Amino acid sequence: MKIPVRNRDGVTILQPTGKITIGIGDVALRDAVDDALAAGSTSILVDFQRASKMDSSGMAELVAAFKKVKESGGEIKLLHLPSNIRDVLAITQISRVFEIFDDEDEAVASFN
Amino acid sequence: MKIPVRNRDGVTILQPTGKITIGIGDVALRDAVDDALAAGSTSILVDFQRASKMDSSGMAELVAAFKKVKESGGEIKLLHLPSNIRDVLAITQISRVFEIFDDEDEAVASFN
Amino acid sequence: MLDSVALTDMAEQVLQIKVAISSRFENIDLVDAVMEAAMRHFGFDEETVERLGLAIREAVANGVRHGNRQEPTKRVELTCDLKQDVMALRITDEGSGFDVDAIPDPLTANNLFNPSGRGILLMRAFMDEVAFDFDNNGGTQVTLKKSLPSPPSDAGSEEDES
Amino acid sequence: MLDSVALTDMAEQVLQIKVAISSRFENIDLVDAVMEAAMRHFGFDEETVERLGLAIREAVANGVRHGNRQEPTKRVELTCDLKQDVMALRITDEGSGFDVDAIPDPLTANNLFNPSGRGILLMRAFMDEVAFDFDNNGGTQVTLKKSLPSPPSDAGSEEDES
Ligand SMILES: Nc1ncnc2c1ncn2[C@@H]1O[C@H](COP(=O)(O)OP(=O)(O)O)[C@@H](O)[C@H]1O
Ligand SMILES: Nc1ncnc2c1ncn2[C@@H]1O[C@H](COP(=O)(O)OP(=O)(O)O)[C@@H](O)[C@H]1O
Repeated sequence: MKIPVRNRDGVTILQPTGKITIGIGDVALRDAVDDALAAGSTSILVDFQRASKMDSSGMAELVAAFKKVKESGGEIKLLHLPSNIRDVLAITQISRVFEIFDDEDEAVASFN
Repeated sequence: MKIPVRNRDGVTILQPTGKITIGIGDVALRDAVDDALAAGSTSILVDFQRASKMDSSGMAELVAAFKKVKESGGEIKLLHLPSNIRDVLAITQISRVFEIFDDEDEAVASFN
Repeated sequence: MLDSVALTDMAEQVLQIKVAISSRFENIDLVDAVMEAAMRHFGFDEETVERLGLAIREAVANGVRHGNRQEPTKRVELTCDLKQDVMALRITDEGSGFDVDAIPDPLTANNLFNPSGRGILLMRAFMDEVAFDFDNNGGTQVTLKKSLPSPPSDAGSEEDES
Repeated sequence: MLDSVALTDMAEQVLQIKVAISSRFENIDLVDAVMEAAMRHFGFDEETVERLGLAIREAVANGVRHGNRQEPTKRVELTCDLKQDVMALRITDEGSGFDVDAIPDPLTANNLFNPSGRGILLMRAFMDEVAFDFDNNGGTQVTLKKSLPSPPSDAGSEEDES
């Protein structure tokens, strides 16, 4: 599974599809973030509109991504969280770490 | 589960919902046909638009209904069969017994 | 859904589902719901899931009604094994069996209005293999087998992800 | 879905589902699909099915990854029993156990970036009861329990029929 990437006003937008879970979806998310960093992106937005669920392995990749992007001097933010994913990110308090948006324009504009 | 009944131009239209299967849906179909006959209907149309599946118990009630209605001098016909139900009525050759319609106007008009 | 790697390696895989219910009609829906979900995961398309699900319902319903005569202390059990590229199901009850050869053919003109006999017909229509065995205590064991669909090409497997 | 009669009589009912898988990540989806279908039948609403499904995924994933270290000859087994008004799950693996008390709390500031520890947190957040037992051979047995929702009033149960 390869995560689609697009660019808008200097922001790299990743849009994972389906399950961000152990074995496939988690690895795809990691690869997509690594690729974006390798390509020099410092503004990364993950759009979860088409994501269906996320387990603890997906969450592990999400916090790992936060750390990696921060260490490269960039920022990573989240967009369009479905209510079930919003729910588990709240319970695990991961949502305290990330800026989370419901509107793409706002999210893109928020990077400086 | 009670099957909704309406009347149009002297035709009694029954519209079973969900599963016409062993234990509930089959009994509901039998009761609805018995009630229609008791009320003196001789033109009965069963509209399967909202039916989701039918098993051999539903089919047994369907052929029993055909017999009962015929013996009372009436007619019973079928409308809007979903493809899965159409499929199993073909395999069991029950569809050879019934007049089957896709259009309600046509079906109603067919009862002379 | 299983990917093609999983299907190739199926020989060494264990994938087994068991469902045990007491003999009440409404419990048949549980078996149906569980097996429909499993069959989707195995890669069967919706139409086939619907057909195989009906065949399974008929076997379970026969165990509940004819075998166990709806006695709630008696069980119907289903075991589903995925082995190589075949889904093999076994449905057992605690009844007293029956004579398969004595079941009238529901497709002859005389029997078209017969209320019974269509369950086994549907099992045979939708499964690759249908067999009945009767254990010493009399219970019926129905075996149903169906080959898995061939694995989809990688290009066409996008929809699994959701 | 179960009607209220079925729920009342649950004491004498048998409703059991078992799923056995070899230790491959993609098989976790089978357990998830089967259990989501079963939980819908038990009357849990969609949001709860989602949450309980995730808790179950985490327990099974731990068995596959930490317990059995993805050795495909080792199995993870789930057993789900509906008794009275409680759904009781048991998930077992063939691993060598672990020290539950040594797992760091994933909610302390220090551990927020720790990749691990959230699975057990989610099980505890969503289930009424979570327990770990370790058998003599070392395998882990996770017990998860959740009360069934109260039966819907007859008036509100229309949607079951489809
Ligand atoms: N598990 C069983 N135990 C006892 N008798 C059975 C069993 N399964 C089928 N039968 C017998 O075979 C007959 C035909 O079964 P089937 O084709 O499923 O139709 P139906 O269940 O509608 O009668 C049944 O009427 C019953 O007499
Ligand atoms: N079935 C198991 N067998 C062995 N170790 C386990 C098992 N389940 C959990 N563990 C241990 O407990 C830790 C915490 O588990 P968990 O909270 O699910 O988070 P994660 O799986 O993301 O690490 C794991 O990292 C592992 O060390």
